[in-house]
Amino acid sequence: MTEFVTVDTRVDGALSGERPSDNLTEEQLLDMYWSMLISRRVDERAWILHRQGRIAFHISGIGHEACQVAAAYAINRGVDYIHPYYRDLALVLALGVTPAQFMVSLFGKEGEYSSGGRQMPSHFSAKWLNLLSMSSPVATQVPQAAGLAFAIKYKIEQGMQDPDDESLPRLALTSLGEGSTSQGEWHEGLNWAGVHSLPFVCLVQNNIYAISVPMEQQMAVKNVADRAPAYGMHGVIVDGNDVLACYDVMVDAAQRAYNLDGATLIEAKTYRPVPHSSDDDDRSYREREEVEAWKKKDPILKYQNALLERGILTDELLEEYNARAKETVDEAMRIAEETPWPDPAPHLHPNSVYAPNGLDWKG
Amino acid sequence: MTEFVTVDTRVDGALSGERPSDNLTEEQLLDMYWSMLISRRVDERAWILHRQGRIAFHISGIGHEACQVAAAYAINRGVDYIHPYYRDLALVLALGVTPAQFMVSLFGKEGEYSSGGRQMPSHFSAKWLNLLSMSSPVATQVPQAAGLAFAIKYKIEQGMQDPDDESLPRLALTSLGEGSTSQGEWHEGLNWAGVHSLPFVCLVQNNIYAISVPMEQQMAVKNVADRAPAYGMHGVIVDGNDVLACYDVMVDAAQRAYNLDGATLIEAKTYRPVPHSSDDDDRSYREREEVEAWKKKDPILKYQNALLERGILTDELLEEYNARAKETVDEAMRIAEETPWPDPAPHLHPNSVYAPNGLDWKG
Amino acid sequence: MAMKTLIEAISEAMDEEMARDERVFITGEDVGPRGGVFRATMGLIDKYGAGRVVDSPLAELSIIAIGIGAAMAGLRPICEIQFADFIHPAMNQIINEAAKMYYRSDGQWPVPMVIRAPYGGGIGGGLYHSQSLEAIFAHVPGLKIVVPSNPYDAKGLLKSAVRDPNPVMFFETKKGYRLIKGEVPEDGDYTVPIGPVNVLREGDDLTVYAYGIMAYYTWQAAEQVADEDGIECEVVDIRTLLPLDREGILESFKKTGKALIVYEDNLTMGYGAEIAAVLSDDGFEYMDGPIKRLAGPDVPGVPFSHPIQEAFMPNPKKIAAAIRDLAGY
Amino acid sequence: MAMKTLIEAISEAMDEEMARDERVFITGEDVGPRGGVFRATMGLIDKYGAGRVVDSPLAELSIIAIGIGAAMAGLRPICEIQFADFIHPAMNQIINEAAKMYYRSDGQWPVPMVIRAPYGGGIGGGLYHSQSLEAIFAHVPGLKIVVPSNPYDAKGLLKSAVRDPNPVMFFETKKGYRLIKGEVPEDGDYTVPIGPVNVLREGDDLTVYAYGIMAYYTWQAAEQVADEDGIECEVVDIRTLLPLDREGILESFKKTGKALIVYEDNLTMGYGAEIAAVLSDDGFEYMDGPIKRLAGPDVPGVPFSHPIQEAFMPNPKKIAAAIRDLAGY
Ligand SMILES: Cc1ncc(C[n+]2csc(CCOP(=O)(O)OP(=O)(O)O)c2C)c(N)n1
Ligand SMILES: Cc1ncc(C[n+]2csc(CCOP(=O)(O)OP(=O)(O)O)c2C)c(N)n1
Ligand SMILES: [Mg+2]
Ligand SMILES: [Mg+2]
Repeated sequence: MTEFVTVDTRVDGALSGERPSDNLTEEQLLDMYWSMLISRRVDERAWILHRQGRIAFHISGIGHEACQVAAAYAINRGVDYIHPYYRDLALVLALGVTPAQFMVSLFGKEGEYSSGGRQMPSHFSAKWLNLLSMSSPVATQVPQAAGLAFAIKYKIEQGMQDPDDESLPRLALTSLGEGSTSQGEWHEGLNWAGVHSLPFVCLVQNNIYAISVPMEQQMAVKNVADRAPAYGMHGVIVDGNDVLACYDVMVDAAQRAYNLDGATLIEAKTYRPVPHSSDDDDRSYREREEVEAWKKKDPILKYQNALLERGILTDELLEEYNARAKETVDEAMRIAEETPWPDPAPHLHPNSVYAPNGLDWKG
Repeated sequence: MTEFVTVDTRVDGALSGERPSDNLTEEQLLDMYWSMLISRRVDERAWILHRQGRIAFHISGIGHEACQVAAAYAINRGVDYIHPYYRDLALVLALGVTPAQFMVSLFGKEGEYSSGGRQMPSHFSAKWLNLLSMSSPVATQVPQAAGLAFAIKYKIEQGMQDPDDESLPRLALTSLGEGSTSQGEWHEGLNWAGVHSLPFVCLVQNNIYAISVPMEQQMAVKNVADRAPAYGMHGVIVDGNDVLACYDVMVDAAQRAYNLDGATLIEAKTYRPVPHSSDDDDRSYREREEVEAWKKKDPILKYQNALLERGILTDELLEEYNARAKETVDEAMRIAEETPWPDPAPHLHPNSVYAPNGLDWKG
Repeated sequence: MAMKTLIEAISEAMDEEMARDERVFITGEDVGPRGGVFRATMGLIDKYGAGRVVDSPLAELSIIAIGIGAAMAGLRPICEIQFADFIHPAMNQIINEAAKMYYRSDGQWPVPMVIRAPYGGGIGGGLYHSQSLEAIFAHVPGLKIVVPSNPYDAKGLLKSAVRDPNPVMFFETKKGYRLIKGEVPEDGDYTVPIGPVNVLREGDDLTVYAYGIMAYYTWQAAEQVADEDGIECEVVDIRTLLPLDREGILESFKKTGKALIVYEDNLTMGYGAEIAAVLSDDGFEYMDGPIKRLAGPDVPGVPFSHPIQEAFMPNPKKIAAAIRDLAGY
Repeated sequence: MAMKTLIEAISEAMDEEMARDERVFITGEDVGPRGGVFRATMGLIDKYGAGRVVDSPLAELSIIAIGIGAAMAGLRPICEIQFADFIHPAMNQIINEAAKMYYRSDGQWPVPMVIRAPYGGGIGGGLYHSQSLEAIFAHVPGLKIVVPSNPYDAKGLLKSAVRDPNPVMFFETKKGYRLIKGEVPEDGDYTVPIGPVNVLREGDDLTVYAYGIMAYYTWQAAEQVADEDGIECEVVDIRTLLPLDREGILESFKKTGKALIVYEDNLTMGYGAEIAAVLSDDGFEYMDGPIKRLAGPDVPGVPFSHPIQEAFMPNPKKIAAAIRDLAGY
C-alpha cells in the first residue's frame, strides 16, 4: 500500500534542487516553443473558420498549451500511451498529429485521421502514436488509462515485456478538466491506479470552470490535487501556464511511472481565455476583468519572454516562427479544402462496426 | 467552501473533553444493550433457520451491532432519514422495525413490511420510520441520501421548514461497507454533501472485507476516513465495537448536521465474524485465527462487561434479558410461520408498478 | 394562442410549474447563470434564485440520485441531462433505483421526478451528441417516457410530468428545439395527459407511427404523398412511449392494415420493434402487408461528417419513399 | 465426451484459454481466492497466479474500463460481473466506450474483451439478483451478445468470445449453472462460432425461439407437447443475440409460419420484440398466425417471495400451454 503523499505546491515556483528542465537543450526549448505556437495558430484559425461559417464546431485548447506541450516532451513521445481530452490540441500536435490532419477533421473530410470523419473535431485518435481514441462523455478515459497502465505492468510482471525497452509504452498518461473529476469514473480510475501502483499519470488541467460552473460548485476542496492522498497517489500542483515548471513535474511523474514507483496526480492551474466551445458564450457566467487578468498570464507570452530574456529566442527568430506558423496553417487549410467529402456507404456498412474475425490484435 | 478536516482517531480511545455518552441515563444505556442483544438473537435465529432449510437466504449484522445501535440512538429516531445497507439489522430494529416483521421478511410472507415480499430479506424499508428503501447494488443509497439531505436544507432555506422543528427530519444518515466506497456513487454522493455542506452523515462500517476482498485490494489508504478531506467533510475514525464511543461521534456528527455545519464521514472499524451471507463460505479467504481473535472483541460482550462493571447490568437482569430475547424471537417466529403466503396477482399487476395519478406525495 | 418554438414551450412549462409549486426545483450542468447549453432554463435563476436552480457538479449519476432523494423527501426535481448521450453514468440510478423504488417498497416511496434530456441527431453532433435513448429506457417498467413532437404537447406533457408521482423521462428533440413551431395557449394552465397516443393526421391507406421530430417529419411526408400520390396516411404520434397505449396503437392499424414505424435510433431493438411486436400479435388479423420500419442503420452512432450524417438520418424524403413502397405493396 | 454442468464447461473454457494465451486474464469481484461467488473461477488463481486472476475493487465501471484499456493494449481480459444486475454502473463504459471504440476510431482501436455475467431469475434473488440484461445491450451495435443454453455451446462459445477481436457479452443462466448438464468433448480444443442460431429440435407445426435457460425449458416443453399432443415444434436456440442471424431466424419460420418467442425478461421491449419485428416484416408472406411472445410480466423485477416468483417466471408448463394455444390457432 502506498503511503500518503503530501501535496507539493510548485505553483509558487518554490522549486528546490535540480530541475529536469535545466537539462533541456536550446533546440528542445525552441521545439517546445514552436509546439505551443503552432497549436495556438491552428486553434485561432479554427475560431476564424467557425466565425466565417465554414466549420460547424470548434473546441479550443487556447491557454492550455504549456502543460500539454510539457507533457508531450516529458514522456516517450509516440510510444507511451496518451488518453487525452478535447482540449489537448497542443498535446496531440506535439505528439505528431499534423495541422493538416487536424484541419481535415474540422470539416469531417474523407480519410480524416482520427475516425474517418465519424467523430466531431478534437476527438483525437492516432494509433501510430499510441494516442488513444476519445469519446465525449468526460472522464471515461481515466479508468481506461488505468487499464492501459495495468497492461504495461502485467506484461512486465508476466515476463512479456522488458521493463527497460523504450520502444514499448511504459506509462499511460490521461488528461481532463477539473470539473470532470466529479465523475465516478475518475474516482474508480484513480482507485485502481493507487491500489495497483500503476505506471499512470493523471493530468488535471484546472481552468476553474466546467463550461459555466466554477470550482466551488464543483468540489469542496481548494485544489484537485488535495484528493491525491485519497488514492495513495502522489499529488502535485503546478503553474499550468509555466511550461518548464510543468515539464519538471511531468518528468518527475514519468520517472516514477517508469520505475513502477507509483501513480501521480498533477494539477496544472490554468485558464481558458476563450469560450468553452464555439457554441458557448461565456459572458453569462464570468466577468470580462477576470478574463483579461488571466490573458496577461498567457503561457506562450510567458515562455516567449523567458526565452527572449535568456537570449534563446530572438526577434528575428520570432518573426521566422510566426511566418512559418502562418505558412503551415495556410497549407493545412489548403489540404483540408482540397480533400473531398467522404462517401457515406462504407461508414454505414456492418463491416465498419466489428473488427474482423481472426484479427489477432496485439495492441 | 468547507475547510479540510483532519481525521480524528478516536479508535485509540483518546477522547478528550465531555463525552455525550456520559449524559445517557441508565435506562438509555440498558435500552441500547437490549437493542444490540435482540438484534443478535434474531440474527442467530435466522442462521439456524437457514441451516434447517426453512429459509433460503440470510445476510447478517452480527458483529456490527455497536455502531448501528449507536447511530439509532444518537439521532432523532424515526424522524431523521436513514438510508441503510443490508447489514443494518440492529439499526433498523433499534429504529422500530419489529423482530416479527423481520422474520416475516425472511420467508417473504404476505404483507411483508418492507416490500410486500418482493425484495430479498434485509432489504429494509419503513416509511413510517423514515427508513428508506434499499436496493442490492451497493452505494446507490449514498447520493440518494445526499438528495434527502439536500431536500432538508432546501426546505429550510425556502422557508418551508422551521430548522428547529424536531418533528421533521433534520439529517440524512446513510451507511455502507468499506468495499462499497470504491463505487463512483460514493464519490459523487460525498461530493454533493461537501459542496453543499449538507446535513448528511455517512457511516462506513469497515469490517476489512468486501465478501472475500481485503482492504488493501480495495483502496490505497489505511482508513476510509482518510478520504474525508477530499470532500471537504469531517472525518472520524471510531472503534466500531465500542457502542459508547460510536455514540459520541454520532452525536457530534448529528449536531453538526442539525446546525447545518457540514457533513461527516464516520468510519467504524469492526469485523464480520460470520460469512458474508448464507451463500458464502469464508474459509477460502481468511484464517480461522483472525476470526477467533476478533470474536474476542465482540461488541455485545464488550458493552455487557462494561455495564456489569459499572453495576448497571446485573447477572439477574442479564438472565431476564436473555429470556425476554428468546421469547421475543420465538414469538416472532410463530407469527412468521402463521403468516400466509401472498397471492401473486396484485404483485404482478400494472397497478403495483406506478404511483396513481393525482397522488400528491409530500414525503 | 401564440406561435412558440418547442424550446420556448418547454421553458414556459418549467417557469409556470416553479411558480405554481415551491417544491419544484431544477438541477443539472450549467442550468444556472448559463441557462443551460440550449437555454431552456434561461432566466429561471434570476426569477427563482440559486437555491431552486442549482448548477450541479459534472456528474450525472449524482444529478439523478439527488433528484431521487429529494423526490422521496417530497420535492419535485426536474433533472436536466445536458445531452441524452451523457445519461449512461446515471443508468444505475435510473434503472435500478428510480424505476424500481415504488415497486420495491410496495408503494412506500414514490419518486416524483422529471428527467429532461435533449436527444437525436442531424445537428453535427457525431456519436456523442446525437443519441436517441428511448429504446433502452422503454424496457424499464416503472419509468414513464415521453417524447413530444410539437410545442403544444411539449408544454402540456411537461407540466403533466412535473405533477406525475412517478419518474418521467422527457426526451426533447434538440434538432426541433427552434425548428418546430406551433400554437401554444397564451395563458391558462393546460396539461396534456401522459398516456394516450395522438393522431396527427387521419388517413385510410396506411398508418405511420412516430414520435419526436420523426413525427414532425412524418407529417410533412404524409402531406407530400397525399398531394403527389394521393396516398392518405394516418400519422400516429406515439408521444408516450411507456407505458404504451396499446389500444391507441391498434385502433389505427385496424383501419389501415399496413404500418410503417419511423425512428431515428438504430433499427435493431429500437422502439419500433415493440410496435411491430404488438401489431403482429394483437393486430395479426388486420395485417395487410409487412410491418415496415424506417430507422437509423445499425452502426454505433450518428457520424459527424455531413454527408455521412445525412445518409444516416431518416428525413421527410426517405419517409415519403417508404410510404410509397408500403402503399404499393 | 463427458457429462458436465454448464458452469463446469464455462470454467474449463477459461482455464484452457488462459493456458493457451498468456494475454488472457480475469478480473472481477471475488474471482481470486474465493473463486467467484458461483465458483466459476475456482482454482484458477492457484494455477495462474494473482497477477492473472485479479480481485477487483467493488466497482463495476472500473472492472469494465480496466478491461477496455487492457484490451486496447493487447491483452485479452475476461471481466466478471458478479450478477448481471450490477452491470448498470458500467453501462457508460460498455455502451459508450467498448461498443463504439472500434467504430469511432475507424478501426484503429479494437477492444477484444469478454464480459461474463450470470443472469436470470428463479433462484430467490428478488429484484436485484434475477435480472436479464440482454435486451438493453442488444440495442447496442458494436457489442456481440451470447447466451448459451447448454454446456457444449457454453464452452465453445466462450472460447470463441475470448478469441473474438470485439467486446463480447456472455450471459450465463445462473439457474442453469448446475441444473443444465450435457456432453462436452473430453479434450480437444473446439469452438462454437458466434453468429448462427442452432436448431435444437426440428418440427413442422410451429417455431419456438428462445435462448439460455428458456431454450432448455422450451426443449422440454416441446418434447412434452410432442408426446402428449402430437404437436411438433421446431426449437430455435438463438444463442447469439447480436449480431442477429436473421436468415437463421427466418428459415424456420418459412417452414412453420407460426412463431412463439420465449424469454424470461419483461415483455415490453424485451428481446422477443426484435424477433417479432423481423418476422412480421421479412417473414410476412409466411405468416400463418399471430407472432406470440411468452415473457415475464412488466413489473420492475422478479419478486423474491416464492409464489410470486413462480408466477413471474416462464417455465416448461407455461411454455407448453403457449405452444398448444398457438398450434390451435
Ligand atoms: C458525461 C458528460 N457530461 C456532460 C458533458 C458536457 N460537457 C462537455 S465539456 C463540459 C465541462 C468540462 O469541464 P472541465 O472538466 O473542467 O474541463 P474544461 O472544459 O474546463 O477543460 C461539459 C459539462 C460531457 N461531455 N460529458
Ligand atoms: C454494485 C454491486 N456489485 C456487487 C455486489 C455484490 N456484493 C454484495 S455485498 C458485496 C461486498 C460488500 O462489501 P462491503 O462494502 O465492505 O460491505 P460488507 O458486506 O463487508 O459489510 C458485494 C461485492 C452488489 N451488491 N452490488
Ligand atoms: Mg475546467
Ligand atoms: Mg466490508
